[in-house]
Amino acid sequence: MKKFINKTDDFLKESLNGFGKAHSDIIQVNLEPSFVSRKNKTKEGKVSLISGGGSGHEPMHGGFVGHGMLDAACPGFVFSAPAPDQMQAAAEHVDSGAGVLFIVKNYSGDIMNFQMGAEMYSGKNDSIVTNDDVAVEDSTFTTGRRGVAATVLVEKIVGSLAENGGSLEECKTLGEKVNKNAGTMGVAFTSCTVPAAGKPTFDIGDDEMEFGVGIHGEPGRKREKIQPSKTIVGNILDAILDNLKPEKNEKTLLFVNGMGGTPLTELYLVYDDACQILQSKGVEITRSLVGNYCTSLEMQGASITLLKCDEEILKNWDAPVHTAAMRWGM
Amino acid sequence: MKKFINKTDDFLKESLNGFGKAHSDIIQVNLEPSFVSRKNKTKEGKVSLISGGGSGHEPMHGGFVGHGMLDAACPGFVFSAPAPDQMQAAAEHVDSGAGVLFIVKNYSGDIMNFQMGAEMYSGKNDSIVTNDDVAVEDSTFTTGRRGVAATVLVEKIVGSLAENGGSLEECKTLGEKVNKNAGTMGVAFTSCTVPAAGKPTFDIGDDEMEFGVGIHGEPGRKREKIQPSKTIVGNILDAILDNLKPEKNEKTLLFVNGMGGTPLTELYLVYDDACQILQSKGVEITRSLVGNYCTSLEMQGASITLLKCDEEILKNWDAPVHTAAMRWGM
Amino acid sequence: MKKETEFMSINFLISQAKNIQKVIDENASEIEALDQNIGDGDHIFNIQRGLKLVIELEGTIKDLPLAKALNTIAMKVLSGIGGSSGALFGTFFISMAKSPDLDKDVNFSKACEMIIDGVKAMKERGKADVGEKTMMDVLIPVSEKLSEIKNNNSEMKQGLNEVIKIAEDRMLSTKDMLATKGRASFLGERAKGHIDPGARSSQLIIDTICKSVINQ
Amino acid sequence: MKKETEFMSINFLISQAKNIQKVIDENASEIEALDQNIGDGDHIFNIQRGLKLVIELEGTIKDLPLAKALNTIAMKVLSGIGGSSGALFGTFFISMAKSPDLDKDVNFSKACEMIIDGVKAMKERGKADVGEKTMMDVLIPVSEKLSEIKNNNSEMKQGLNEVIKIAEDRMLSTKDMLATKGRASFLGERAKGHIDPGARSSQLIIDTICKSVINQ
Ligand SMILES: Nc1ncnc2c1ncn2[C@@H]1O[C@H](COP(=O)(O)OP(=O)(O)O)[C@@H](O)[C@H]1O
Ligand SMILES: Nc1ncnc2c1ncn2[C@@H]1O[C@H](COP(=O)(O)OP(=O)(O)O)[C@@H](O)[C@H]1O
Ligand SMILES: [Mg+2]
Ligand SMILES: [Mg+2]
Ligand SMILES: [Mg+2]
Ligand SMILES: [Mg+2]
Repeated sequence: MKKFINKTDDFLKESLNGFGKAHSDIIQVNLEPSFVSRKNKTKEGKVSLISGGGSGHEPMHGGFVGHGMLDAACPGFVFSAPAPDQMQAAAEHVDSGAGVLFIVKNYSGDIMNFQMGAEMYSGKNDSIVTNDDVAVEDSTFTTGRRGVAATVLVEKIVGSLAENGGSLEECKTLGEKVNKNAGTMGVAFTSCTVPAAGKPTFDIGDDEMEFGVGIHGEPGRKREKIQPSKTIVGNILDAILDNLKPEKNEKTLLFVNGMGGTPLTELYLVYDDACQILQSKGVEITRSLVGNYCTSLEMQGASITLLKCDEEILKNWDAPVHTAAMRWGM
Repeated sequence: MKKFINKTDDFLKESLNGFGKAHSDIIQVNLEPSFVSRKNKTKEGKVSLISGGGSGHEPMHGGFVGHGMLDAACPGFVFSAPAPDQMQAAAEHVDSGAGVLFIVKNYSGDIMNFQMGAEMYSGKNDSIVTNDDVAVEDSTFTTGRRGVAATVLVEKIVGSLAENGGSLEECKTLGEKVNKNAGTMGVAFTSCTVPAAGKPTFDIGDDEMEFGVGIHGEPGRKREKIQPSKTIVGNILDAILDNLKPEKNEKTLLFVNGMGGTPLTELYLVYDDACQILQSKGVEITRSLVGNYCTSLEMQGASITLLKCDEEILKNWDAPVHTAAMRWGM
Repeated sequence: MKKETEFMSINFLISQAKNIQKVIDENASEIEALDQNIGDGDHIFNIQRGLKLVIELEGTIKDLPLAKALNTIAMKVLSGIGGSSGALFGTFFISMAKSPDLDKDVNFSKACEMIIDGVKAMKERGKADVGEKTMMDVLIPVSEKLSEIKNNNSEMKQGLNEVIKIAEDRMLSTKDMLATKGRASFLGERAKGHIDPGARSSQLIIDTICKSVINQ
Repeated sequence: MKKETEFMSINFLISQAKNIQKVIDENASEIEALDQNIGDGDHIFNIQRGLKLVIELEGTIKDLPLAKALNTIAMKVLSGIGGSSGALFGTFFISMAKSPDLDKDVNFSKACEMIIDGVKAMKERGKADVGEKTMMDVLIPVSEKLSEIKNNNSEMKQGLNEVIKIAEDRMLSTKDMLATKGRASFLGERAKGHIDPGARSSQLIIDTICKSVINQ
């Protein structure tokens, strides 16, 4: 394993410390229990948004704490959901009285730990669960689909509504709408290496890719021979469109997300392929996001998220945001 | 080779097209000859800044075109300096009469091609050459040091001065000051793979790193066994401080730059190590930048840049910027 | 042979944790591989971290009343592990700590009751039943067996041998299941042919405790 | 044997480019490795791209006057290659295209003059002299030899054989040099022991042209 690391056990703590120092103008880092929160206290009457999850997906979620997005983020160990006391402490720290909305990715560890955190927190709170990964069959009898890159969009869009005075209920409703309007699928070319493991999570041939991969290096739909970008992108978009069924000329946001180890040039090439395919199918792209936002450590690969946008979504997407990883308008 | 790619020959063109589409609100892409320029014409009286270099270092330079930074960027083939006609065409396209400042990284291919471009361009122009890589011995008899990550800082800081009406001469003077005040050194854990080559540029053992690596996968100072982050960071900083010799409590900007394939968590851990070491040596860190800005395709590794800052530098660093890869204050 | 009253003493708990740690470490690479096959690979680290944290509590809890000690363990497991296992094992210990009459001696029957209630709490937390390819495939049948032993006042040693057998069978039975809960559920058919990591670690834990009780 | 007047005809140039392409392709992996050892690995692609572009010009330039044709080649090389080689070889052809009296026949002596001037222009552009571990280590001695052949009116065939020998010796001599120009200069002592990629490709180009002229 080759990483910038001193001791495996200190990896997260040291990284969080560095994150805190590099962005001390907008956030602060609490350790034991660990959470990242805004530097400034949440203003009275503003609903607090708290997300979190296993580490290894940076900049998600700590990089999204700040004006117009999250109030706090709870990082677990690498790929392990955070513990309830983190959520409880974060909620107690940020809640200004208007209540807390937890944004949770649909993994059973996350669900259970956030549930317990919410039970332990005495203030008003509610949760939304993202589950945008169309690689996975949905079903009410199973855990259902995974929550992946669309979580970034949910956090941005609901973050804006909360900043502008939306109530806990309104924030939840909007978050669920964004989640329902979004579909994501990813592909991996290489594995990631969990620091504690010291070796790659999975083996993959020099000419293979994992189609429909999760963001923890979990296996996806199938193992395939690598294909030209346009074929990969076409297959991903087929799965997403099948699922979202956008209307003719419906406005969308196209989000090409890097898994961490793929260069920007390739992500933009994927974006180009996706634009061409979507345009040929009469889907209108009105907003874009390209970059590494919801990663799997150093994994090479990418996911594509398509979000159907109405005016409310667009307005909140465009609103100013100031976090470590996403910033515009201020 | 595993990349999102359709045909090797079309790689750059398609990626540039995607880049143009994803950021059509602020930039436009010209092909044949290829350059990225701001969407809006440079305002009269404003000096135009043009940079460029081989592709493979994204977001540098195309990602830095926009308000408060570059007016145009000329991307060459992967790791090959752009051709003079690109610089000529870009200059003709953006120059509003106040002249053009070319920002060139010190590589003989870049120097020669920019020189020829400048000769071919009939308008007023001048150049600055960045050479911040302290891994390489400086000497007037040789090509000297490489221009690497500090180029990002030069482009941001001079970009602000140009935006605020600085003359060609003033911009050049500031750019040279920033370059002189900056030192960089990098380390690589893995090689990068040039698309046309289809295989890694160099072999490196599972427990080795290339210390003082260049941004094209060129060999560095030495091949070493991998070490704890703090040791690596300490060695890099020794080389930089040796060179920059900051005064006690001199203000600095600390820039931890990823080579492309290293996760943010590790870059922040490096930032933390660097902060601790610098503080113990009485160096004051007043600004920070952490992320993938001057990359080598998918190479795993990082570089550290330290920039000594006076008021002029700080003021121009803080000024608003709106590009694809760097944005604040607007 | 163990004195009835020594079940669930703090000494008992810590020494079991140490036994378990040894067994888990011996089987670490297998457990790691299982979660890499159908999950995200962290299960072994979660379990190892949890055991280490509990064992480190020895000094802190050794003189506490049992309820307090169990609660301290619960909070440590809950806050120190994370992931599905942290929530589930944390829930187990919270339930144990809440058991009535912990100031009285805990005999075998009471110990069974505590475990049965703990597993019930886990089932409620995770909403997974038998057949969903999780650790519950081991824990629920084991809990049912304990309840049978307790109700029938069966001979403890023989009962525990049957528990060992059930745990192993049920652990193996997860191999050919489709998963509907937990990370493996995202895999569909591809989960088949792999034992569930949580089922394996739970079975090892049960195996270790039972054998140690039997041999004392 | 080649007619004196056919040097630098457009036919001659294109057919040489085709010969060179063949030889470069045959030695591609060696050249690639050389630039990977002490540079950034793109030299082979730069050279191959340049040759392809020049050969593709055949139809466009075949009926043009020589000066115009050379200028077209120069612009293509300059704009289509990039990197150090693009600037240097582009400079070479720009110089060639500017040579006086290109509307008259180009005999061997005139061809030598054009090459000598071209190399001089490259030297000015790159500011590298002999001994700095670049292609100039091959090109400058070759140009000096051509100048000697031309001034002494030496027998062409023998002269070209000497050129071939010089190019090879000088290419090999870059192996043990420290580099002071170009990317390899960043390596210090580590550049030693590796032949310069530009020196190797230049030597192959010279070798191919000389042999083809000798054998015609
Ligand atoms: N809803 C659930 N109910 C019961 N057990 C579960 C549930 N979800 C997951 N598990 C168990 O947890 C194990 C994985 O634990 P672990 O790897 O520590 O957490 P995570 O799945 O969050 O990475 C699975 O093998 C399975 O046995
Ligand atoms: N200043 C210079 N003068 C002459 N030749 C040079 C100079 N710099 C580099 N070269 C030659 O260029 C070759 C490398 O060319 P190439 O790989 O195409 O470009 P780059 O170095 O820009 O990647 C070197 O091997 C060397 O022979
Ligand atoms: Mg996990
Ligand atoms: Mg090059
Ligand atoms: Mg797991
Ligand atoms: Mg090169």
